[in-house]
Amino acid sequence: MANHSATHPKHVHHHFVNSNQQFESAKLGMWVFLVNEILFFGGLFCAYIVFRAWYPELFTQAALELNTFWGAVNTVVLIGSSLTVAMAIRSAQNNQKRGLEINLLITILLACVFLVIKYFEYEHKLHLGIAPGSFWNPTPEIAAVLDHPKANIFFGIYYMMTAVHGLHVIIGIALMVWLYLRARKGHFNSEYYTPVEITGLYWHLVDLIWIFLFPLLYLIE
Amino acid sequence: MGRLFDFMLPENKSPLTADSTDGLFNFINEASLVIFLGVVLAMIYFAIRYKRKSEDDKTPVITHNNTLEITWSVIPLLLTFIVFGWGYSGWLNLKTVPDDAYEIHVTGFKWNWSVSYDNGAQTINEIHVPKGQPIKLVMQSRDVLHSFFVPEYRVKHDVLPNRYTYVWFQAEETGESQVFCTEYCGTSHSNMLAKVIVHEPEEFQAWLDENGGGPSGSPVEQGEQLVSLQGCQTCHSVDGSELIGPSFKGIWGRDRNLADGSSVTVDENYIRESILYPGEKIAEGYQNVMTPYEGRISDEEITNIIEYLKTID
Amino acid sequence: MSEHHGHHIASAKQLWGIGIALLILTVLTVTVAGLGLPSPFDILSAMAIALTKAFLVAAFFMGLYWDTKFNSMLLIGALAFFILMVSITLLDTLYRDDVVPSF
Amino acid sequence: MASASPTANNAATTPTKLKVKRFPPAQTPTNTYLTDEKGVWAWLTTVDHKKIGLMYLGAVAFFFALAGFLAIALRTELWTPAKTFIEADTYNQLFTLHGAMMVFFVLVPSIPAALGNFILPMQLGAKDVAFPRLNLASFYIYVFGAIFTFLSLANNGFDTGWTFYTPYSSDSNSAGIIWVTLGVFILGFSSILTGTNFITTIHKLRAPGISWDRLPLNVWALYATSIIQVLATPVLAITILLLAMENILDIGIFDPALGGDPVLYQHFFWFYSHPAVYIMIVPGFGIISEVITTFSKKTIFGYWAIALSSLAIAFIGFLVWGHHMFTSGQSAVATTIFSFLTFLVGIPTGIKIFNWVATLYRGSISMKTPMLYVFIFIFLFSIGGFTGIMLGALSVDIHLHDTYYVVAHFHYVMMGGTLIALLAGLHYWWPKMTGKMYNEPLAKIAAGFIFVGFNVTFLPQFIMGAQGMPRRYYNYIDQFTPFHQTSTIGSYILAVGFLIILYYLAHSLFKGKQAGPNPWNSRGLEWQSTSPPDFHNFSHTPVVIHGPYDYHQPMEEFQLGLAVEHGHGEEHAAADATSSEAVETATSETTEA
Repeated sequence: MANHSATHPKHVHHHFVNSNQQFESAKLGMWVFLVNEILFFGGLFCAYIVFRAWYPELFTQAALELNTFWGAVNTVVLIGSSLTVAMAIRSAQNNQKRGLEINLLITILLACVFLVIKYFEYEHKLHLGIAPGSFWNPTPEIAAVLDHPKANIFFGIYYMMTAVHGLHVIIGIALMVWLYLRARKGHFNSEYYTPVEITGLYWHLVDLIWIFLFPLLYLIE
Repeated sequence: MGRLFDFMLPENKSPLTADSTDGLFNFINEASLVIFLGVVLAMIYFAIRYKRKSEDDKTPVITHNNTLEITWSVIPLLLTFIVFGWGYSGWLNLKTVPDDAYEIHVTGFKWNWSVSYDNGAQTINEIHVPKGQPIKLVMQSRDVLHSFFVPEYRVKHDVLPNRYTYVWFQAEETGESQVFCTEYCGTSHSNMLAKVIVHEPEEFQAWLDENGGGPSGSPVEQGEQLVSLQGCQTCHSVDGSELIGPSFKGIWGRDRNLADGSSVTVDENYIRESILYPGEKIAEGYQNVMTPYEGRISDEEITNIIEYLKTID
Repeated sequence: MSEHHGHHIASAKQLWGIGIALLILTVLTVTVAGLGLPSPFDILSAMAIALTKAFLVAAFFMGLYWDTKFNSMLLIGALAFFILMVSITLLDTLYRDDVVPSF
Repeated sequence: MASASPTANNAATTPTKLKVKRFPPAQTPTNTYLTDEKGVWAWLTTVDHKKIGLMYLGAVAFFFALAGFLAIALRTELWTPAKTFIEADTYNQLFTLHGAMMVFFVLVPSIPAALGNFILPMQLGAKDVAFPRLNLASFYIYVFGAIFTFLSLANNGFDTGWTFYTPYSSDSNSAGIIWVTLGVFILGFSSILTGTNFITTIHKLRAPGISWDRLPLNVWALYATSIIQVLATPVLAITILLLAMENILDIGIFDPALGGDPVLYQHFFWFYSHPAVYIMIVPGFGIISEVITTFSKKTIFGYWAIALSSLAIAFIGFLVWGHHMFTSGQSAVATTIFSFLTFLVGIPTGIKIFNWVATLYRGSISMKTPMLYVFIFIFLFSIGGFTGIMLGALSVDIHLHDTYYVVAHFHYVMMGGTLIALLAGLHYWWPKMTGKMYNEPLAKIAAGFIFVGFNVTFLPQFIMGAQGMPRRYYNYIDQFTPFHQTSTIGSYILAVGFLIILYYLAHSLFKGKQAGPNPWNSRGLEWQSTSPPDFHNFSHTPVVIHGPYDYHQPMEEFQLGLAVEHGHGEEHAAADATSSEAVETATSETTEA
């Protein structure tokens, strides 16, 4: 009945037979979770597609209120953060503790930049009265350009999509900070870097979602 | 027709819309009964025939039988194709309104059916129709989803706030048929009932002519008719009994306590506001459930209703 | 499938290459959008570029290219069910006003 | 036949020789998961899948009792056509709560999270699920979801029906609706995490020799269920989130007054909620397959037909949601296609029933309580299935939609199906979970009460539904009185049945006879451990060389395990499913020896 013999490394939980089985299980589990994330955002994309098919002119009109430049900057920021996460995993695989820490820090920084830009975008829109739902109260100038009876719905969808995505970014930042703290304590090495790997997967998905959000929301002209 | 499962269905009063449904209903029941009895009897027979004799019983190794698998996949599949085709043709018939159908407008709102005819006649919770003629009901909701259901005609359709939906039927005998709301719509959902009243064609014409043009008479009389036609009495009694909203009896000129602790005198402006924007001043002890009448009622009509309310002591 | 400690380690060069490719594609999609292509092509080009970017991220950043096939199947399966959801919903929303179909 | 030293013939898949030996389970275990760690705190913080399963079972039983009590109150109110003892608003809240609790707190987690949690790792010969801590987290998420739902009761409650149709729900002034949507949102994550956990466990934690064609059908069923949970539940989550935003912020996607579309809400809702009925029923199919083979002492008839039909149901189940919307105003094209696809779900379901009945043929049938429930299941679920065909037929559904016919149909499927299967599984695995036997005669009497009570309750509902009685009615017209009263009497009989079960199960915990490791002489792997099982399920790493229903093979050959101790790094590759071939070779030599 002895369950932990000498060859059972410390990071391997008792119900796994070895490190590799644990790693593969964790990765598979994360992928299954990502399936669920895709369908979660899928609901929002579905609402987007249905309303866009109904009111194509509304989407063209409303997209003009979104700033393509800052949207593109944010895309670049997220792609950059994806790259640094991939580099972080690489560092862990190569036992480069310092590289892992630095890459995680840059990722956190880029994620924060993304949120700051998003904040200013929101701020600007709220200032113009382009607010979600019952706070919808566009200024006369905006109302003149955006004279579509269902403009509120476009921005309802816009706010839902970006806010839910933003929430994922915030969760991602929290996870990265946790990884960074563990990395500093030297928890990760080439034998064991499962948390870095699966958090990376999550982060790439957040990036993937934005890769689609950007053209769908900002690039309709 | 005297089929085995006819006892389950209500009387068929609109054969043009109901016959196909009833036929299919019986067919599915009969076919199901045969298969069901087969399965259950086989199961019981096996249980008795192959009862365990001892713990050491040996059983044969029968892993599968492709012929059997295919048989009991394909036969049900073919049966369901029949059912699909039959159901589809019946449903097509329900969707295809005959060209000569007489149109009546029906509006569902919490918790009444308001009916209006081409000559301006209006009724509440009563749909008068002539016998032997196809009738098309064009339906719409004023607030939430409702659903219009006449079991004896086998017709049903949801009633939506943002678009028109319709049903059609043709009653072949005079009399009354029950209408239900079948989409949950709040407190009095189960009281959102109406009747279809079928007349001889001449009788119907006479009724229509008599009621054309909407409310008439003195302001008080018109107000009374409006209160009735708008279904106000579903929630507001005129005899003082407690319903969903406060009673109309003896309210005029009295003080009323509001839910927010303040109080107000019941006068013209309060009544007007309560009709147009009922959520503004809620009477103490009641919920904010009334649908706003803004844009649905004219000033003159409000005035008439106020005149009528003054008379209820 | 799963050999011991056979995890693929991507080279830094590879990762930077993908990153730069993604950057270029982003610039490209903005440029193409600026061209103002006629109706179906604007959305098609934007989606084609987005899908390419998504493929690069999934295959190389997420390591599906080196990973077991099953994980790729999961991703494709998720997308398939999403497409299913959208297309069946559109069968309703796009055809509300149409006449009854007949065979 | 105590040990064997096979030689691997395929060096690529098997790095070393596998030594197996027989581990017959002890009659009376000395150290079990129940005695391993004690005290309330140890239970609440345990990551043991068995204890978590039992905690789920307790919670599910509690909510079932509560929602069942509400059902009795509702039936009592319907004794008379007008008010019997509660107000209309109360009635509306109660039926909503009954539906929401039964669906989200009872049926969805009942078999997978309670019985599945306990049994799945044992059937795989694993020590636990892949992510034990996540498993515990999902239990607490479930509890939090429930707490939120109850908080809604303190905030004016909610009366929308469990379907939360807009705009009724989004216009509702009651704060309760926001709490309950939050509750359901949270609950969804519990379901998703359980599904994620099970999929990973089934893929990665199978004992040596459990190839896909030796997977117990219960595991196949749970696998199909988990796939649906992962694919469908997130859509519920986003729908519920949008609904909450609609209610709080008026974002307008679903509310026609703001330009939105209420039918779109129904699409979103049923995209989850139709597959969700398969989340509820498919695990039941798994239990039926296990029980029917054990009590017929016979190989399952059509293993692959049953296994694959679960997956087929899971898949087709995603294509038919619109049959809840035939009268809603969805387009004619969609309606036609949905009706057609709906019938296709009926076929794999029918295949299962025929295969089960065929399994009985020339078996050695013992009518113990679990088997009795299987018979009841096949009887009731068939009725549920056939009435489902009725509701899939377009013209007939127009007449029957939203009437008591639908109510009766889904009670036949959900209660007559899922719940009866749960009872079958509970009685079947009770000796394994507790080590004790329950009172068999009393159990049969209770089953009789439940069978009779159930039919008396719900058969009249088919008739009054077809006659036109709409669902969710507080008042009804007089002609339906006899049906309603019969139904109410039936519900009391049903309640008595459940009280008897409660009594003898509680009694067995304290005074029950020791069950022994394998009271039913099953070949299932979970029965080759002690009752109750060891903390790690088995005292060894099980090695499987036969299918789970190979009753023609001697019992000894189902009790094999690795002869070496747990925990030797390289040798563990054997636990990967990939090396099963090697094990098979090994044991065929064993049997010849």
